[in-house]
Amino acid sequence: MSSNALTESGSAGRTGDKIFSTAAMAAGSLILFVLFCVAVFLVKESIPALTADPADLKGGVSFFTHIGALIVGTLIAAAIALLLATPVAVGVALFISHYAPRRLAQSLGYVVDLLAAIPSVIYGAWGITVLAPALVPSYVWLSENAGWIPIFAGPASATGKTMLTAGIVLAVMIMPIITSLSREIFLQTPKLHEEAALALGATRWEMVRMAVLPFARPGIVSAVMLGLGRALGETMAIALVLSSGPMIASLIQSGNQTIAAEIALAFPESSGLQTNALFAAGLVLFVITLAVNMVARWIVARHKEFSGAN
Amino acid sequence: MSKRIDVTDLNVYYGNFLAVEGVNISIEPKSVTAFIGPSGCGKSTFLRTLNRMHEVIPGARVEGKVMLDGDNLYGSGVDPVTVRSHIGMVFQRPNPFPTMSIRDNVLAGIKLNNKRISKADADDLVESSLQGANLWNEVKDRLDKPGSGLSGGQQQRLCIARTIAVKPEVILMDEPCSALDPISTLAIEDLINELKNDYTVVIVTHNMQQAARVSDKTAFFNIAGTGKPGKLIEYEDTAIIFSNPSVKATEDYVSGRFG
Amino acid sequence: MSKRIDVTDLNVYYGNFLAVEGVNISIEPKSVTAFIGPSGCGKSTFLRTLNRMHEVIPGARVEGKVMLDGDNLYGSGVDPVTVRSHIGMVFQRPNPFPTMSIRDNVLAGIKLNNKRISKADADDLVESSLQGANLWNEVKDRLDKPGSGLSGGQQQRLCIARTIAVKPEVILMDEPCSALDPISTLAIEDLINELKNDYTVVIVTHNMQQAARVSDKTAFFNIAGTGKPGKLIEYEDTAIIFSNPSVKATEDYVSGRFG
Amino acid sequence: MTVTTEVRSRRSALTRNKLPNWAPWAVAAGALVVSAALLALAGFNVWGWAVLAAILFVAANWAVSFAVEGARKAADRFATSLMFGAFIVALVPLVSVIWTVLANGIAGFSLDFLTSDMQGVRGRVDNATAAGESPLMGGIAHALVGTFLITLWASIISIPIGLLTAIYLVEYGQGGRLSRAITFFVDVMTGIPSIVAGLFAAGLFAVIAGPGFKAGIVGAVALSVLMIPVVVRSSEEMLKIVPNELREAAYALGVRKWRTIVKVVIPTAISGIASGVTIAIARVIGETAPLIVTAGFVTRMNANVFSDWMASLPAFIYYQILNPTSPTNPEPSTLRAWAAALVLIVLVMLLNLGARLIARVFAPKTGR
Amino acid sequence: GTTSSAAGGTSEAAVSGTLTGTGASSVGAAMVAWAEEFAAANSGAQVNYTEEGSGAGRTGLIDGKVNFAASDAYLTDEELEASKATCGPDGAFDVPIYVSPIAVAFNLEGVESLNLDADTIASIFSGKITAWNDEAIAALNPGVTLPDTKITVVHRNDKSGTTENFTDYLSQAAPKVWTEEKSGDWPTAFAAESAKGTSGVVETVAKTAGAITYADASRTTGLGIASVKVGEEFSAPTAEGAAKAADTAHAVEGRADHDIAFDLDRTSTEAGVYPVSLVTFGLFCSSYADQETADLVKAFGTYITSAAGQEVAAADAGSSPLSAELTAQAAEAIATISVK
Ligand SMILES: Nc1ncnc2c1ncn2[C@@H]1O[C@H](COP(=O)(O)OP(=O)(O)OP(=O)(O)O)[C@@H](O)[C@H]1O
Ligand SMILES: Nc1ncnc2c1ncn2[C@@H]1O[C@H](COP(=O)(O)OP(=O)(O)OP(=O)(O)O)[C@@H](O)[C@H]1O
Ligand SMILES: [Mg+2]
Ligand SMILES: [Mg+2]
Ligand SMILES: O=P([O-])([O-])[O-]
Repeated sequence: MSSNALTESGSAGRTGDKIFSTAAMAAGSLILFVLFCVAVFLVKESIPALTADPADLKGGVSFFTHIGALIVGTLIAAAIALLLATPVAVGVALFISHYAPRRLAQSLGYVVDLLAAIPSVIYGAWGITVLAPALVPSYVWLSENAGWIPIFAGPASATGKTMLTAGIVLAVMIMPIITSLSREIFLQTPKLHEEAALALGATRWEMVRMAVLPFARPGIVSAVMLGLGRALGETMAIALVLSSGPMIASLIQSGNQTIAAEIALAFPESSGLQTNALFAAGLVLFVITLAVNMVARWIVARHKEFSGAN
Repeated sequence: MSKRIDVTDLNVYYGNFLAVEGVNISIEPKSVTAFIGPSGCGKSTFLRTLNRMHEVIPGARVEGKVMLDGDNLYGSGVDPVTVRSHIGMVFQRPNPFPTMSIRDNVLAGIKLNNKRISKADADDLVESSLQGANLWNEVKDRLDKPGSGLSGGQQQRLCIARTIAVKPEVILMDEPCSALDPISTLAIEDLINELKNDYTVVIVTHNMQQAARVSDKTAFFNIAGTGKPGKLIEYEDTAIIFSNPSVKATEDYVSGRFG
Repeated sequence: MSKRIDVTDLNVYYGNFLAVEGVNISIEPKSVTAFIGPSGCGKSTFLRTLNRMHEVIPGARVEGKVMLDGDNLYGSGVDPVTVRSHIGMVFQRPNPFPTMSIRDNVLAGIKLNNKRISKADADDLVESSLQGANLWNEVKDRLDKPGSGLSGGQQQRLCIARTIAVKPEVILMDEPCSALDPISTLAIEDLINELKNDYTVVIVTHNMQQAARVSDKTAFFNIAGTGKPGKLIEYEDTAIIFSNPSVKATEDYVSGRFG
Repeated sequence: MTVTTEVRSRRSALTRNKLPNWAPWAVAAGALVVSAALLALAGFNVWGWAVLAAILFVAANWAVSFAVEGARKAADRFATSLMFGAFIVALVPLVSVIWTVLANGIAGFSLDFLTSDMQGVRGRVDNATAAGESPLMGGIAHALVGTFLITLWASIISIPIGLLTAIYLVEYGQGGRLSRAITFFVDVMTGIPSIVAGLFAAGLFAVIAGPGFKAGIVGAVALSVLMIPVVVRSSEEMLKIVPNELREAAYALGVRKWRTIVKVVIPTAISGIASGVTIAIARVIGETAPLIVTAGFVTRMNANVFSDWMASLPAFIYYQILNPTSPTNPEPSTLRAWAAALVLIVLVMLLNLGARLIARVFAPKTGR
Repeated sequence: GTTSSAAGGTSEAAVSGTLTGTGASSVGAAMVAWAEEFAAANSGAQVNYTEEGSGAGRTGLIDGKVNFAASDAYLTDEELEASKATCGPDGAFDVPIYVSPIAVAFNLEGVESLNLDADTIASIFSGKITAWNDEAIAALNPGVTLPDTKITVVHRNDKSGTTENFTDYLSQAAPKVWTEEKSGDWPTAFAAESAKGTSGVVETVAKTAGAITYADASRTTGLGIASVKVGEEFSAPTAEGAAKAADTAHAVEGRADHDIAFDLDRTSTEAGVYPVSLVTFGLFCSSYADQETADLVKAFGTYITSAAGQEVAAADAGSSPLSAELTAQAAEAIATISVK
């Protein structure tokens, strides 16, 4: 059965498919390759710092001691950003897709997307000139009334340039990313399923919970992961807004620092081993992102059988 | 539990397109009413106005009155959610929730009102509903599997089970048996007969034998031509519609090759 | 144009679940074959293996042979696209393309493959295909409107028109008439009768009268119980299946209340 | 033929447990008054008032509805308030940022500003401006062209790669090892700090084109590293939710897989893909650090991305704020920075609009 | 732009080509003016400079990525050694191109200037003095009414040449109080409020009552400025004071003749010296691969260190012109640039 009517006519038209699938696979592989290159680049640049004598490094402590505080700072900033942005972003996306008057919804989506258009330098500048001063009274209030909670311990910063402020700025920056993707997915929820829920006598909110959210769940996770990536990797806004310093539990005092901001702040004036140490910090961030994503993927994968569309 | 429905001068629109015009009809409680008519004449559209599902479609709207035991469904201040929890619906295309297991699909409606239903009660309800929809035997071993891995007919029966599980006062069914084999169809028809003891049932069907078998009254809808609105042509006891209809169009339709 | 299909020892799986087991069947060219059987017995599943649509589902696979005029569909080097352009299919659930107008939906098979066709030819093809599916009159004034604004039955007929527009050699239809009213059903049955002059037609149907009316041969599938695979029980001339089947199960099924 | 029932005057069973339509308004008014009164005791301030009133409203609305309409309806109202609340919360920073940019930048905006570059603009020029001796000099033509070209090239690189990868993941990968690896590492890629992307691109081109090679294209490559994961992720999600039955419908017509993807799957998902691409572009168009190390920074126009240094809007904004042209009189620089930010925002706005238009042309049609 | 006949200083014919440089941000504004003037005088010549930071500048020159660099710190011995690969056997060398005083600037209502000595400044910046009406401050400022406002120290959060010079001053002039070594990073032990870049700290101080910082004097307009005790007198941050500090600096030992690397004398007691100053060095290779580049570098280097170039920087960027002596030394050093 080397050739028959079915194989003969097939071969010609197949090239299109071949080319396309090869291109698609090549594109995917290219990404892997680029990422591999980035990883090699980072490893190569960071080895001298990882193996260096602590005396030659910043503060005279080994790289790993130094990076610990930065890891904590990075995670705090990202956590604040995600905790603040995710509910609001999903809420906004739902508002636009299922709550706002139909005619308005398009323009509203547009308005929120605008937030994505603002360069991080401007977010930084806005953070210092508008947001931070505006938050000072609240921080004072928090330190006076909730100071027993470690994260609100006083004395509150006089400039307002604290981790909480930086986290809020980050939240504003990642919100449009999460909103935009979630909104598009919410809009694609099969009408059949929405109607099925409504016909059972579900209220709008129950319909959202029954049909829309389960359908969109993997998409929301992806959107949040995108936002998380941005939050982990953002440099300029944090560099400008955060009055950085040593690790501290209070979010309303100056202090803490993130890896990405540390790289951006120290890189220009660094040379030699110091530069290597910064690349090593970049590598650590890479690993953190890897770990965080692994956890998220794992959570999503657990529910695969019941995945949305098909 | 069962309620009567009175429709007065109902016009149904999709945007500017008048899909169904001037319907007046009274549906008795504890009865089965069948809607028949050619494809596209507005049976589904009209059926959906009876529990305010029509307005879910963008641009869709309704003029006229639909009274449920004397209360206008379209009265100001009426919450469509309340309406729909009184009047359940099975759709023409099966639509189980793909993210829920078969069991959860059946319980979807119940859990809305009764979050803390005991496991035993829930199990009973799942079983009885699936029995009612003649699906129990086929799925009893895989209640925790997603509903989307079922065959077309199984999905449809799952949707029926889901609807009867909430025990609405009126049940609307849009071609519930079109995807079903004769055995399931028989089961569903038995179910309808049973339901009629307590509920008001309205079904849309293309199968005239089915209409003749299960319904007490039959409404024939027709459409004059493309782009024209569908109209209710005749509404009578089923026996009369199939034996001695007063309108010529009805007679032509029911005496077609497929009686 | 028409081709014969010979199936040998076909097992069909969804992942590890054996859905259909050991089917042997020969389908004659220029004939209409009907598949009947209870819901969930694997009719749709088996039908989809005849044009390699089954493998589109992740994890789904097939063992055995399906020969189209002596060429194994599942032979190595066979391009499923070629198979599908020889063997067209209409699905159980209507699925018009939402991004396309009614006209483009009909022409989808041609346009999506970038075949060149003159405007006049295209117009003719659209009209003849829609005529064939008995939809022309209802949509001729709105050919440029999206296909999703049609009623359930209209959508199904649109899908039929789309399939016959590409003139495949074999046409598989999965319950093509389940959503249709008697008039459209009649038209589709007429169409099937016509198609049979040139093509091989296989239909799945729940309507035994329909099977009796349109098919030359009938295959009865059954399932022993839940979780068990579906099997081909009996395959014979339609007249024999409905009058004098050799297997008891067949007789029970076809002599059910719905003959 | 039918009997119409007489209209009875009793209250409809369907509206029995329902709050009248004016109820939320009454609750809102009450919340405003009560919170004003509460704040009057502790010292009045408008923000506090708004926040307190909003919280009171949401709570009271829920409570009233719970009492009259029951838990479900109350939950629905509560959710609705939260959705509206979320939107308003999102609007606050937006309005504030836009207002800040407008208030600070509008004065610096003029046609000249758009059409001239920064050649000849130096400390003494700004000193003269600050002293009121001359109007604001200099402009962003060079930076605008730079940003446009670099972003364009970044898009030319990222969109096909990103989209093809998403297609691979959804249509071809089928959970294989490669596709799982890609999915995973694309996520990791989203966390690469922009400066690292810049240094990587610079390092890459140092190997290809010799040390110190800076040009627009190097910047475009750096931005692509940041942009690709956003394109992949958003497109992937949008492709995933295209119903399989559409693919099957096309396959059954004997349509090749790639044509199915191009002509059925992508058009169905186009609106989401366009949104994703817009967000991806917006994500990188404001990047500063990676561009400085890859494309350099200049004060004059350069429209060739393949050679010579190139300015960009964010770098322009950054330097004008952080290193004013005249250290002694930073005001003109600040003004230029905010005006440039305004232009950048408008640019992305137009882009967004364009993407939406494209999406609308292809998007699924609804209605008759 | 305006042209200056002196641009391109040397007697040679006009040069052409593109020169690339990178490094310290302190010279950013001056560099814009220099590039303008240089291009105007030499049609066909142009200078590209990015403010990527001193470290990036030194690395860039060593790696051969740029033709020249600017750095707030001169090349270390290791860097000199490393530079030989790209810059020829004599390696790279340092030439002062930009001098500016670092002002101690504060925001205190009604107070425009204060007198402070090194110990007091160190105590303030290390957090030992926390209020403006502290005795130590009051003692140095008889007749000034000091409020009891809390002092908010604002330092740089980025690694910076300004910080390095400032901490160098504190560790040398007030070793008892300032126990940390000099460093481009603000010592963690004394962490307070921080902000990015000179604009960042200046902006933060301007917005915060009672705040104090250190910044290039050209950027502190509008803030209160401290005069620093030198010997028995108080010096304000002036151009002359900074230039004088550069003149009285100690040359780094063991460097080639043409390498004008020096350390400022932070403990100078000479009247008129302002020891809290910052010097930015231009870094050049001693030999370049081709004649055109060598000519270009020479011409540009000579120009920026010339009296005319220094005047331009003073007018446009508010820096302190180099003294005639340093200018002459610089010209000599740059003249040694050769082709490989
Ligand atoms: N979403 C919609 N938007 C616009 N028009 C619609 C929509 N749904 C249906 N229509 C049109 O309204 C008319 C009535 O449709 P309907 O679905 O009620 O028909 P039907 O009687 O249920 O037909 P079938 O038996 O085929 O299901 C048809 O002309 C149809 O094209
Ligand atoms: N995608 C799927 N994944 C797993 N199992 C499936 C899938 N689709 C169908 N099945 C199972 O395969 C069996 C045969 O299903 P199939 O759809 O072929 O039945 P059918 O005979 O067409 O029934 P109907 O008449 O109800 O359409 C059923 O048990 C069904 O649950
Ligand atoms: Mg219908
Ligand atoms: Mg089937
Ligand atoms: O000139 P700086 O290094 O202090 O920014």
